Formats: sequence, structure tokens, C-alpha cells
Amino acid sequence: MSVKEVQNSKESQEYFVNMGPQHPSTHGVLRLLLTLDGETITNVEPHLGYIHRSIEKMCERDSYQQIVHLTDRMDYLSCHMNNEAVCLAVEKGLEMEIPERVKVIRTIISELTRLSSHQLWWGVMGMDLGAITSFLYGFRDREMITDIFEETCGARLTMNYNIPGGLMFDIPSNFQTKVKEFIIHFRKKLPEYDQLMTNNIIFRNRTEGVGILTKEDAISYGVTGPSGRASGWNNDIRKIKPYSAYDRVEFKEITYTKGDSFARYKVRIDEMWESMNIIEQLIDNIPEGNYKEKTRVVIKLPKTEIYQSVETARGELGVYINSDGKKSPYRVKFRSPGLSNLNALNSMAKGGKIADLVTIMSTIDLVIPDIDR
Amino acid sequence: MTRQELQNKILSFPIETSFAETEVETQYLTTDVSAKNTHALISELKNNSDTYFDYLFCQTGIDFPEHMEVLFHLRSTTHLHEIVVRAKIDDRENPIIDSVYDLYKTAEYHEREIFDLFGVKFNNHPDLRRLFLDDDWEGYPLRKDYVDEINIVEL
Amino acid sequence: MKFDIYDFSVLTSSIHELLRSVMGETSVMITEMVIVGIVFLTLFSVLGLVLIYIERKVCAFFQQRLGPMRVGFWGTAQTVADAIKLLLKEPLMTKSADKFLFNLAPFIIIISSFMAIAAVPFALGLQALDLNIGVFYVTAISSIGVAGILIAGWASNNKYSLIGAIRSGAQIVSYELSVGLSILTIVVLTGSLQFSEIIESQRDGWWIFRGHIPAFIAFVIFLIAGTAETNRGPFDLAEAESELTAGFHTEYSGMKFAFFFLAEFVNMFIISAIGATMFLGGWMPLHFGELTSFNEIMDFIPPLFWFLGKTFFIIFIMMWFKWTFPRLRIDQLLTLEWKYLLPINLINILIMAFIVLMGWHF
Amino acid sequence: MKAIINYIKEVVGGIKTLINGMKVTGYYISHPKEIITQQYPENKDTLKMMDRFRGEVIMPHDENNEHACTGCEACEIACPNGTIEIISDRILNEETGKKKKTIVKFVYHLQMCTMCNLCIPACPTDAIKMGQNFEHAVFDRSKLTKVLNKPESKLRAGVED
Repeated sequence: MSVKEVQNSKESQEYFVNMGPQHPSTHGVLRLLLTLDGETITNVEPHLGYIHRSIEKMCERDSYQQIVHLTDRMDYLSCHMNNEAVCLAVEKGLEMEIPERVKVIRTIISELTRLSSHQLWWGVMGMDLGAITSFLYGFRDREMITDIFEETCGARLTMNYNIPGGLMFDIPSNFQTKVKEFIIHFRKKLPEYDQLMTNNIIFRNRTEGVGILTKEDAISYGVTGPSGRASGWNNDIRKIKPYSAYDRVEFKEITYTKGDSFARYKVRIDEMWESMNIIEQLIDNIPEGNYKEKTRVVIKLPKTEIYQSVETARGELGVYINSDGKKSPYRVKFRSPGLSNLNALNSMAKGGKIADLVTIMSTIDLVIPDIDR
Repeated sequence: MTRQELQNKILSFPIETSFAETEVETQYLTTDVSAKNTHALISELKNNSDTYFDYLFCQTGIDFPEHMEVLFHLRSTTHLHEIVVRAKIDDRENPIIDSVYDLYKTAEYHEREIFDLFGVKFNNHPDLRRLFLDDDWEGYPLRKDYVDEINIVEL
Repeated sequence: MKFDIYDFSVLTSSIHELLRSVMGETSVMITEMVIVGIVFLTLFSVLGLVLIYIERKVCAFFQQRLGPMRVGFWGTAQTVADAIKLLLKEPLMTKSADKFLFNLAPFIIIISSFMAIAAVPFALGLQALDLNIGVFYVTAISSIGVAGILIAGWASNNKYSLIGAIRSGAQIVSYELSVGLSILTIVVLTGSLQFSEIIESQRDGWWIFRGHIPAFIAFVIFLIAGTAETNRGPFDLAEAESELTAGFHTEYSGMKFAFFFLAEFVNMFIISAIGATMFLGGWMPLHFGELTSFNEIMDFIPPLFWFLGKTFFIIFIMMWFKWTFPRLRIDQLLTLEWKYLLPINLINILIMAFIVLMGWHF
Repeated sequence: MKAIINYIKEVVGGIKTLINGMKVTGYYISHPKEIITQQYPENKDTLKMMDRFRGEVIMPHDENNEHACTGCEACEIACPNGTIEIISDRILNEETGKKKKTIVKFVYHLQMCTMCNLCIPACPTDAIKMGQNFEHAVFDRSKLTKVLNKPESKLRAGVED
């Protein structure tokens, strides 16, 4: 029954609980209006807009370099990939040829961002399920990556390291040694994640069979990224339409078929191993060359429509730019992975308990500014 | 299927569509169609076995000076080809188009967002409300003629 | 008895003689009760502060961090500062809360843990209440605490606290069963319910060693059910932060919240004290039958240290549970109790009774 | 009978995974050397930020109080958030006798700056740089509006935009 009917129907036993917008497990300002019947959930209705800054309106008055900076504030955990999406779109519009060095460095840092985002996800998922220690272990490993970012471009999270035509700085001299050090460290620590959480029987009971998402539903709801791949739908943009240096790296696209919370969890854990393989294949042979292509100070795209999608840690981020030749684009639309993943939340959480809703939400890994834009 | 086969396939459909000739080849094959028979074309594209566009990955609203547009970016997860369906809505004051929620469940939030920011009403949409802004917000922010002295900072 | 030198009853009877010489019969009893009350009040607050400090430090070291370091040397004054802060905080109450019940709930919980701590045998002669039905008394008293939680949840008129309270009601009621049954397996061995006699019977070896396998199973079940009884560890569904913000004590602040917080830690101390008394021989030093020289050395350590050492060992294990495992869901919690702990417990008692019958225990 | 066997197998398997998990935390409590906390205010003197760290925008002045900003407003245009505000004036230059646009005040609103580093490459004469200071907490908002060029500072000779 919709919210209105339940409110004025006398005999219904259901009552409403507001989960959010200020709530420990919504990771941001998302308000879920739960219709509860005792502990079981009959309807989940997300209310959005608490952090809506209308980035798309701002893009219509900004220059292209400034749009790249705006995407940092969308999915703040995969900043580099968001910037890369806009830069690739602008470079495609200008038909610019990008030096090989830039492509390889962009792919390495994208994979590092994916690793840091999955580490934070793992820590926060543990905290949501009650194992607070995993939060500290996740952040301890993530600290090494953010130090590398701080060394390369000066900012730890919202990096803005990409500019249309290449990179803002060249990588520092000790970049390769630091990344190798991190990989050696993390190859020892990742099995600890499994030991602490994955094989834990309490964790298994809490996640197996919870929040099933079939493959047809995943495609129809447009649930991309690790959450979609856990339902057996291989939607990895790095494989379908490789960009930057992904075509010269071989890596496995991890898909499971059960589509429950445990499958989504396992996809992300295995993806961390894959990201490390990718970095290891690229870190030793970064080609020489300049780190940015000369572009004009004021970039004017010709009158075209460009759509560029990129595989972020949460799914497919698409950038649609419709430019009419002026300094700033006529219309920019960001296809946010979070919006469609959230759309599928109701069908997964219906019938489960409140504790299941928390498990499902942490396995689809929502980042609210990415949804609200 | 290559673009040319796709184009011929669509022309063979009973629905009246047109293909804009642009000097430089656009990234995806773009079909222009009027608002009335958008739903028919998209359901045909989805159910037809050789095209089988079963994944709507982006639905965008654009506001042009004299007409509105709703773009549907469709991709087939099996044949891995893409297409853009451009639905033109001529009436800018009260734009109405059919919702594709019955074909793609992801359209629910995309359409609510377009309604919220552009004011395009969608028929038989399950629950058409504003997605981000409050329900009593007047005006549609992403329209070009939207004016708001407080929030919009002209650089 | 080598360790008579540490017998506290010498001290208590001398105070008794002193008071008798000064006052009449009834006033002696009253002053003694007041003295015992004051002693337990200070014990409560000191225990609360020490346990909270230990919990924060142990949790920090589990998570590779230092924990409170700034207030006082190595952060020792941190909990004192917290207590003062809670004293100064304004006790809020939601407008539509049920005022009388809202204020009554914390006191019920504190009273129930006060009455339970009275029966705990700290050392030889240092026991406020040595009833001959000691074990039965403690399990009965610890079930009053759940009434306080339910009243708190209902009275604060907040949906989250109501859900939290109902959850913890179901949890404590069902886990009392396993606590009682696992203690019962040891009572089968000792034959008496009186704490001092139970400790006495462990003179030449603790029950966990002499009762070998079934006693160890009972000890593991007691640990699991004990953590569930005090709403801690993987069973802290009542105040599950990630689901119900802070569960039944969401609306409480200031001194009332301090009562809830203190009661949780003292309950943990009581459960581990009972565990130490039943399974690890209370204040009885570690003896191995014939090795008299070894026994003499053990007797030099005063019984109070033996008791505190064992209790804090069990507290450390409970903290280890809390900081490693994720939380159970409410239905898994109940299936764990009714489908796993209870059957194992019943079979365990049967085996123990059979062993005692055949005399196979040491 | 089979049900009892996998009941026991399930219980023993479950306990084994629990103990496996406790081994991880047990390892970390028994190795206090691996504690990674940095006690921030106490380690302030040994703490050194990376040289590319973006703390705030600063304008370096050399020893005789000269800077390199010609007031060309390239950074103001490049900044997405309107953080930089340049107040310049046409002052008579003694040698050439012509009126020349020189900078009076380089107003920098720190509260609006998002440290995106777009202004630094935009400056033709490399007048501004990203500083390493990150302690920006102040009690009064007006302190966040800073003037980067020092009071009597002049443009360094030979710097042409």
C-alpha cells in the first residue's frame, strides 16, 4: 500500500520509521521512509535532495577545466575516475591525441582510487554489521594510498589531478617505489580481511541469501558495477569499451550469479585482487613522454554530442556533453551509478528485517552526493 | 549489428522515424522521433529479437529555445550495440510524453528527475513527484529561462 | 589452611566487636548496613571507571591505535573526566515521554545490579551475603534488569528505543535459560548452591579441570550466554548503533545515561565474577592434588588477587568477542539460543550427571 | 543420524571460523609495536607536509618585499568558485611616465577556496603558489578573507605579463 493509504487506514498494523537523513548507516544525507510491520520491512521509500547542489546547472556556466573540478564533489570516493570521464569526453570532442604516458598513469591512479574506495567500503560495511575493528583496518591500508595521492597531486581525496589533455603534474620520482611498497603490504593484509570477515559464520549468516537481485532485475533497474556483476550481468565498461590503458592490460571480470549480499561482497573483494594485478602490470613500464598535451586556455568544443562512460568503483558513470561551440557546454548530464543502484533497493529490501536493510545498503555501497548531484 | 544495418532495421519498423544528417558522424546512431510514438518505437526496439535493446543506461532532458527533448541512450547487453532515441516535444509550456517505466524500471528515477528539473510530465508513471527539490518548489531549475537571484551566482 | 593470614573475617568481626561495645544491638546492625552500602557504592563507581578505561584501552590496542592518552598519564583520568561531564550534562526528556517511568527505568537497572553484586564472593570472608541459595538468588536478580530496559524503551516514546527494548527483552529472557543451565552443570558437581561451599569444593582443583569435557563445554556456553545477557559483544542488538541509533537509551542523557552505561559494565563484571567463581574456583588458589610444595607457593598470593585476576581474564575474553565479531540478526540470535545452546546444554547436564554418578570426574 | 552429524559439523565449523577471526585481532593486540596513531598536536615539530600539499594559496615575496603579480586577473577567471578578487589601479610609473595597471590588493577568500589548484598553472608569471599550512580554523569569519600581497610590496622589476 502506498504511504497515503496506510496513513489513513485504521486497521493496518504498519508504522513508519524515518531512517536518515542523519543516521549512522546511510553514509550521507539519505532519508529512507520505512514502512514497518514489526521488524519486517514492507516498503522502503528513499527521499533525496538533501545534498542537491545542481552540478549540472553549474556546468552550464563553467569552462571545461572547471567542470572537471566539479566532478570531484560527486562520487568523492572515485574522484579520479569522474575527472577522467569528463577529460576523455572533452578530448574526444576535440579529437586530441593523448600521450601514452598519460594513459598509463591515469589507469594506475584509477585502479588505486578503486582500491581505496573498496577498502573504505569494506571497513564501513564491517562497522555497519557491528564489527567496528574492521573500520580501523580498512582505513589503515587506505592511508597508504591517500599518502601516495597527496605526494602526486597535493590532495588526498578530491584530487583534481586530471585536466583535459593530460595531467596537472608529472608523477613524483618515488611514485613507483611507493606503489610497489603498498602492493607488497596490501597483498599480506587482504587475506586478513577474509580471515576476519569473509569466513566468519556470523557474517555469512547475515549476508547469504539477503537481498537477492536477479539478472533481469539488475539490467532493468540498471544496477551497474560490482552490485550488477554479482547478479551475473557482466557490465564492466573496462571490458565492453576499454579506455585509457585498459586495452593493453589483461584482467578477469569478476561475476557471480547468486546476486545476494554475499555475492556483492565477494565481487568487491576479488576486484581488489584484480586491481592489484592491473597496477603490477603497468607500474614497471610507464612509457616516457610529456605528461600533458598543449591545449588552448579557453577550450571550445565543436557543435557535437558526446557520451563517455567510465567504470567507477560503484558502477558506470556516464558523462553526456551537448555543446554548441561556446566556452561552456549547452547541457551536461551525469549518469550516476548510485541513482539506479538505489532504485533497486526497494525490491531487494522488501520483506527483510531492518538489519537486512543495513546489510543490503552497505553491499550496494551508496554514496549520496553521487545520487543527488 | 553495424550502424547501417541498425538504421535499415529501424526504417523497416511501422513507426515514422527520421535520421538527422550531420556533417561529422555522431558517436551513436541517433533516431529522431516525435513524442507521440516514442513509446511504440522503444518497445519495438526492446522486444525485437535482433535489436533487443534491454538496457536504458541514460535518460536526459534538454531544453531548447523552441522545443524540449528527451534522449534515451539504449544499449543491448547481448549484441553490445548502442542507439540514441531523441524524442522531440514541441510544446514547451506543458510538455507531456509517455513513460517507459513499463519497459525499463530504471526509468522511474530518471523520469522523476527530468520532471523535477525540466517539468516534463510522464503519463502512467507509477509515482511522479519531485525527486530532489521540495514538493512546493515553483519553477524548473534546469530550464534555460529559470531565474533565481539568491542561489545562482553568475561568474 | 595456609592462607588464614588473609582472612577478612578477622577484620569484619573486630569492627563488629568495636561497634557492639559502643552502641545497642539494632543501631549496630543499621550502621553495619550503612557501612556495607557505602563500601559497595564506592566499589561500584571505582569498578565502573576502571572497567570503562580498560574497555577503551583494550579496544584501542585491538584496533592498532592508542586509545585515550591525553587526560592524565596514559589517559587514566579520562573516565573520571567523562563521569564529571555526565554529571554536569542536562538531563533531557522528550515532551511526550512518560515522566514517571522514564525516570524510574535507570534506577531499576542499577538496583538489580546492586543486589546481584552483593552475593559475589570477593575473597575469604569478604562476602556481603552468603545465602545458602546463592546461585539461585543471583540468576533470579539478574532477570529484573530486563524490566528496566523494557520500561526505558517504552517510556522514551521513540520508535527506535521501542524496537531496541523489545529486541533486548526477547534476548535476555531467552539467554537467561542458557546461563542458568550452564551454571547448573557445575552445581551438579558441587552438590550445593552456596557460593562459599562451591569455592570450598574446588580446593584441590578448579572445576574446569576436574570436570574436564562437559565442564569446558558448559564454560563456553556460559561465556556466550553471558555476553548475550549483558547486551554486549556480537549480541548488542538492543543498542545497535548502525540500525537503531542508540537503542533503548537514545533519549537519555546526563546522569540517567551514566546509570545505563555503568550498569552495563557492572553487569559484565558480575557475570564474569560468577563465571570465575563457578568454573575457575573464585578466590581459591590453583592447587594440584598432591604437589604440596606447588600449593604452598600458590597460597602466598592473596585470594583477592586470584579472584580479580580470573574475573578480568573473563572480561578480557568478552571484550575480545565484542571487538571481533559482527552483530547477529534478531532471528539468528534466537535460533542460536533455542536450537544450539539449549540442546547442547541439556545433553551436557545429562553427561555431567552420568559422570558424577559413575565418579569419573577427578 | 545424518542430521546430527552435520549439526555437529556445523557447530564445530562455526566455532573454527570464529576463532580464526579472533586470531587476527589477537595478533594486533599482542604486537603493540604496530600501532599507527600519530599524536597530532604533540608531533607538530616533526610533522612535515609533502611539498605539493595544497594547504592554501600564498604569494611568495623575496627579501626586498617584491612579488611577481602584475594584476592580470588570469587566476580570477580560472577560479571556479570566485575565491580570488583582484583590485588593481592605474598608477603613474616614474620612469616611463605612462599610467600602468598595477595591483593594489589581491583579496583571497579562503572560505570559498576548494583547493582545486586551477589558478596556479593559469598564472603567466608564477606569482602564486600552494602553501603547506593546513590549520585554517579561526573564530571569526572575517579573518578568512586574506590579502596576499604584503602592504608596501612592489612588483619585481623585469616581470612582464
